[in-house]
Amino acid sequence: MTANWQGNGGLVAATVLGLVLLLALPQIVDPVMMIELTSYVIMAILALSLGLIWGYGGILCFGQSAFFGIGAYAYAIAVINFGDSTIPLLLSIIVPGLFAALLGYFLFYARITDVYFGVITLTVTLILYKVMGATSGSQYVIGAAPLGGYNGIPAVPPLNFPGRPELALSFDGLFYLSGVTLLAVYVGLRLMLKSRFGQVVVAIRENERRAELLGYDARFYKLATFAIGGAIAGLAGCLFANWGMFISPDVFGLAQSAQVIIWVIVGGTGTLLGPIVGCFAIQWIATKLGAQQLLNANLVLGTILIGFVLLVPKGVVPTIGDALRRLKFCPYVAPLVEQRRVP
Amino acid sequence: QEDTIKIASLLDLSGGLDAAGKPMQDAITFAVEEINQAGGLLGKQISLITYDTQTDMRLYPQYSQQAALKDKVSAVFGGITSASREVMRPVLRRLNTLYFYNTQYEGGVCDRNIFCTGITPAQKQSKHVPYAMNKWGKKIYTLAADYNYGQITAAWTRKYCTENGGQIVGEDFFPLDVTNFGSTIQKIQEAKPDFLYLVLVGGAHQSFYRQWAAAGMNKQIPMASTTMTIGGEQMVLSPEETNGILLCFNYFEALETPANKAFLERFHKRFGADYPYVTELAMATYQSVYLWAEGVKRAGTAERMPVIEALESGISLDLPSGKFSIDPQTHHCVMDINIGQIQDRKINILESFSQQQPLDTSGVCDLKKNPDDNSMYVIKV
Amino acid sequence: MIEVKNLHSGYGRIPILHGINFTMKPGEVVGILGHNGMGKTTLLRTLVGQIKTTQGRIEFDGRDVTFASPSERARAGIGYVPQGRDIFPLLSVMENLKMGEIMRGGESAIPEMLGHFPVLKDLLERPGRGLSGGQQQILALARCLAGRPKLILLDEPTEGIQPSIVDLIAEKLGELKASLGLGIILVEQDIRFIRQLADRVLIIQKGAFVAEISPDQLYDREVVDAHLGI
Amino acid sequence: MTSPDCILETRGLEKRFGGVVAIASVDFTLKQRELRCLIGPNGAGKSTFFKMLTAQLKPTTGRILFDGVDITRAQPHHVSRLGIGIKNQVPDVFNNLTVAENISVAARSRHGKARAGAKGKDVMERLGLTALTGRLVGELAHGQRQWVELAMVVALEPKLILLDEPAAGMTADETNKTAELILEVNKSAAIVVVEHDMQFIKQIAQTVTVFHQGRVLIEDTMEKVQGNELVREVYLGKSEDD
Amino acid sequence: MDLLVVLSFEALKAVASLALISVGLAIIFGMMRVINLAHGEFLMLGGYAAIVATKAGINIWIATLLVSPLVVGVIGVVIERTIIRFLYGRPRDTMLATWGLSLLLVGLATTIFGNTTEGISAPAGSLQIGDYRIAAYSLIIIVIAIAVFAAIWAVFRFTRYGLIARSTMQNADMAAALGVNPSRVYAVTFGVGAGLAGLAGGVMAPITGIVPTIGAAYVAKAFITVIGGGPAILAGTVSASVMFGAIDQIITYLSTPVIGEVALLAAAVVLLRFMPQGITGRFFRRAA
Ligand SMILES: Nc1ncnc2c1ncn2[C@@H]1O[C@H](COP(=O)(O)OP(=O)(O)OP(=O)(O)O)[C@@H](O)[C@H]1O
Ligand SMILES: Nc1ncnc2c1ncn2[C@@H]1O[C@H](COP(=O)(O)OP(=O)(O)OP(=O)(O)O)[C@@H](O)[C@H]1O
Ligand SMILES: [Mg+2]
Ligand SMILES: [Mg+2]
Repeated sequence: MTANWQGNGGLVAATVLGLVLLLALPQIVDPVMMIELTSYVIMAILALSLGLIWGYGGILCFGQSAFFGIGAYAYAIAVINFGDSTIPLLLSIIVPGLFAALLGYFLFYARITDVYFGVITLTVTLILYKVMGATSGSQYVIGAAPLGGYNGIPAVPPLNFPGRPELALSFDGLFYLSGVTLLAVYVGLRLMLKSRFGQVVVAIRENERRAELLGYDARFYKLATFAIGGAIAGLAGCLFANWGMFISPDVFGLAQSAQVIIWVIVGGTGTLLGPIVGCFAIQWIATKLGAQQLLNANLVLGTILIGFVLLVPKGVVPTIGDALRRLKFCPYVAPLVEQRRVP
Repeated sequence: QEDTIKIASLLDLSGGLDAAGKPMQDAITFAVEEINQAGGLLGKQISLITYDTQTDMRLYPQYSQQAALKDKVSAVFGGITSASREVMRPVLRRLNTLYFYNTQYEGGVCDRNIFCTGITPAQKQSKHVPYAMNKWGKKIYTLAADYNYGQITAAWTRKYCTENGGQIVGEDFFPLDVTNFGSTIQKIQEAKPDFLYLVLVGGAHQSFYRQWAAAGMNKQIPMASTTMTIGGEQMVLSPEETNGILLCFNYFEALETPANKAFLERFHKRFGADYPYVTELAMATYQSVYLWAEGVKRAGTAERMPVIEALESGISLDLPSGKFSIDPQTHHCVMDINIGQIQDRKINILESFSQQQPLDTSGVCDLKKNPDDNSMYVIKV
Repeated sequence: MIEVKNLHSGYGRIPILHGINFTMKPGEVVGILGHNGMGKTTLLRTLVGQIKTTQGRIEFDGRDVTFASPSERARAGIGYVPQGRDIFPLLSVMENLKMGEIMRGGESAIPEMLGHFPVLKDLLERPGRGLSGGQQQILALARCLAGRPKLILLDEPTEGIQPSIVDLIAEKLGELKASLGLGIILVEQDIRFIRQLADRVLIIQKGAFVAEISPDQLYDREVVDAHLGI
Repeated sequence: MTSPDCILETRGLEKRFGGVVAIASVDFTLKQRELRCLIGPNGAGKSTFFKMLTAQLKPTTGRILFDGVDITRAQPHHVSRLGIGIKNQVPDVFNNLTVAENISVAARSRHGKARAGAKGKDVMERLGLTALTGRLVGELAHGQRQWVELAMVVALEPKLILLDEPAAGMTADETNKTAELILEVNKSAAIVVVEHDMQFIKQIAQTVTVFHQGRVLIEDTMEKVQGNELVREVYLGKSEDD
Repeated sequence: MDLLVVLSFEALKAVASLALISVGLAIIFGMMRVINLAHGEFLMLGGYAAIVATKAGINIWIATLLVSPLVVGVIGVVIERTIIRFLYGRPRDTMLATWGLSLLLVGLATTIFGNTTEGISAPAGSLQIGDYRIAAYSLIIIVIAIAVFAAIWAVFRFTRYGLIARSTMQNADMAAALGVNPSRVYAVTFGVGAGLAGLAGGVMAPITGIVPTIGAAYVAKAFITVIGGGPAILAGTVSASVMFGAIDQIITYLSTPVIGEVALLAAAVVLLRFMPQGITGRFFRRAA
């Protein structure tokens, strides 16, 4: 039964597994791969945020990268001005969270749903892209930070120990920080989804009017989900700015927005593990393809995606989950793989 | 202990910038092959590791790290836009890997770990703008790509225009993906300039030339461009659309020097007689490999610091584009400048200026005095 | 006219029908009665081809249609009025009716249908989704009949319809059966309605027919309890 | 003006869809714990009326008072929290949740975790859904989905329950069961039932309101209504005599 | 005065272009509900078809108006038969598949044509209006857009195929139960949508030039236009094009293309915020 196997056993096991991976990976993987892995981990946090609001909240957001980008820009601009990274880190969560809340208020309370919502979020993202891209003139400066237009902001200072700007985060440190963040977000979201709040969110996705007729203010629940998702995406953006040490309007681009969606679908909507898995898989493939000259990278990736939809329509995680459950051969592994909440 | 010397190229071979990137890749491949055929460097062969950065911002730092940490190359060549350079530069500096940036750009980079072989505004526009004004008149309308390069180039244009008693009657900036220039063409007609000064970049902006010609304006108002031919555009557009455009570069295929003639012969033997055009960026890339190789030879090693010091000792080579030397103070290059004009897909050279200094950058940057400088100066025009 | 032998079907891996057998003569009306969830809708959807037959055989008009597509069956003369009506929501009532006869050549049956069901006359330009539940039900029936099928499958056609129109429908169907030899498979909960129309009644339980009774027995408490009571 | 034992009152309620007048001025009052049957021809406006009461549709003009509160412009969740529960004409459930989850979502809207659990179990037992607890509602037969929706409404414990054709598609004895359920729930809540099944109406009817062309045609006891010529003509038809 | 004429003309051209690049999507997404992220690539293919045909010596008008839609229409049918038909009613999966398709087509085009911008020069010379010169081709675009929309409207409104197509898109199972073969209707309709995208790509090619990646510039705008238009897809697409195209051109003229585009996008947001079902959604009421 659904309620059971989402039980705590699976969650504890997943946490332990995550921690083990986090500690073990740097020992077995070479430094370049570590840097690459770090970027996957960061993007997985972004994927999780969309996994929440789309997979569970049913909110079709085509602009998740907007919050990601706002988080990154907020961090970059603030840290260049402040030096110390503590407040910038908080801002990178709060600013996109607030932005999501405002946008959500503007839209949910006007009862905008479905593709209409999707296209507005996409449009907002494109506006940010255009606007940020048009700030290359020298007059566009916030405090000490020039916005840089299409070129973006280079040389973004890394996170540091609170109050000690000279104790900056190393590459390894960033990996651990990102890993812990990913794990914390994952566990936090699983707990949230088990609560009454989570149940209602899913119910609203299934049938908004019925949920309202049962006394739940769908607008509020959606707004809250959206804001949480926005804040998480912003945090990922901050980590990303740390990882690449730069930030440019590309984060708001169409390609970036679409990628997040692709990760979530490939992994499996309606799960939390799915977005993480999808994100790792696709990014790994894309990097590998970029390093070879034989075939056009787009050609191969496109073929893979199409083949994937036709052969693994539910997404990776639900497919594996179903297979494990059907085989019934390892009752301890199966609960690790979440069941998808959408048929 | 290694039996080859490794270098890496990080260029956009796919995605929006690959029209510029592919000829550069051909050029670096060719340079490496030539050196290897001539016996290599310090008795070793050079091996070239190629990364396709796919016009994707995220791949520049990633591949830079990979080249530095995993491949342990002795130098990285590449990056096309200023944006990509500014992403690669801090990474390579931190990982102690020498970096060659080979695109014409807005000037101002000041970092001992990088050498910039591209032409900068003080070298180019100081000649280009007055030349065009003499030819056509004093009223200029500038159309520029909307990013650092375009903005700063437009600012330099303004400077040289006013210094020569001219007037900017209009200035528009276009993001790289703009393809519709209809309104702009009306605006230009309203402003009635003597000529257009174009800093348009990339494939999308090519449509300007088509729309301009379709409106019949190519017969009315002449054009000068800083970027035309960089991706071989003149081979794609029709002659009517490009005839008469005034250019200014370090290199044109039409250069009459023996070095260039020999180069073109070898190059076409390797890549076929119908190879469209050796672009400015390709030539800068090709020449940068020779500069680096010379540095390695003089240093007797491919290690970073000795090579930098050798290059700073004032290397000067006779290359296809003429005499080409490194300016130790700025790590930019001193080179010949040529004015050319397109006629039926060929470029005729109209005038040459020898050995221009990178005056813009040297105004802000002195690596001899401040070897630890690590900035990208925005030069006050 | 239709002959069903040992029919099995279901949803995915869940089997619902377990060996349905029956035959019908032209002009016959067979009522099907059963509890909620016993497989009545599933049976009709299998007969029209919306659900794949997993085992068994369906013959219609002497032709094997077990694996024919829904559209082939429709063109062979099987009409269907689904539970939930399935009106095309954005097409007007008129267009919905036209769709009913789109695959049939010859003269339009729409005027005749409007004669049978005059309520529709005032609604012709209305989009399908602007009709009330009962209006949609009538439209669904008229649309089906406009195709002049030989056999129609009706899934609870009186659900949500006002009593006077229920009578009207029974009357019209009776006429069509008599005049054209229209065969009807009627899934219905309204016993009065079944009795008015059906020649015989099949009782379905857990995906199989368990008994056949005559319409008159429907008011016999004992018989009904024996088969339907739990 | 509203008397204390009046739970629902509408004044001059009207609803137009473009040119179509679905409800043309309805004044309707309902007493606390009253059981009212609402009948009328197809398209008379019954469902539209229900939808306005639950804020699924906004009235064109007129007012709705529930328990002394004006809910004419309220939001659906607000109306629900005030105590109106509805079963719509077309099954309106959470298709991708299990039966248990559907009912739990309803119960938890009103109660804490523990009470909601108990309440949900109780309702499922009462409505005979226990065997289906783990099934996805989207995969149930039409009638079963009706029961789930009914269960949700009951679990909500509203003060006023609106049932739009609750017996549609149910077998005779299930219809009886529904009637019993209605009578039982009526002990603690007012109920309005829309149905076309006269057998069923007769079983439960106290007062019957007849809608016709968006207006109240007559409001009286079942016998009187059945005897009314106009009602027979527009609604019941001639054969309604057993 | 001349300027005003010239400017309104530019605005009309912008409206017509927007409508043209959106019309294929209006059918594939608006009617069929297939979220086709490869729409831009269909346009791109249309552009290449026109360019290749022209360079092969075919008359430019035949190339843009006939070859482009036919080639892309056929490609569309093939894609529908091999990929899309398995995915109806699964919007997420369609999104993934068409995104993959978009990458695949970009990759394919890059492999075949390389990544340099290709183009053909606009036929038909220029027009003089007072002091101003404009491309006569702009006028032709306007005419083509009007013709295309009129033709589609007539087909869907008055023909048997139109009725069948509309009903199938609304409820394929029911249409099948009435004797329609939905899979053929889907294939044909998808082909028509793709063909129209191809036509637009061909017509726009002389103006914009074509690169394999040009689709990205179109796809978002097309979606915004179609969705902004709302449920009555043709009327909607036209009215949204008028609104967005005019705003874009006017603001661009007054300021810069960036601000023009931002104004277009902002207008879309505001529009959808206050007409949550798009422009034509106003005239339809939600289902009872
Ligand atoms: N899509 C589906 N997936 C899985 N099971 C289903 C699906 N639809 C129906 N079922 C199951 O099939 C069985 C038969 O359903 P069916 O709809 O045929 O019943 P029915 O006799 O028509 O009932 P009703 O009188 O309520 O309409 C039920 O147990 C139902 O739960
Ligand atoms: N969305 C809508 N758009 C236009 N007209 C509508 C809409 N919804 C309902 N109507 C019309 O309003 C009238 C009342 O409809 P309503 O659904 O309330 O009837 P009803 O009494 O519930 O009928 P039934 O017994 O058939 O369910 C009908 O004439 C119907 O056609
Ligand atoms: Mg049924
Ligand atoms: Mg109703």
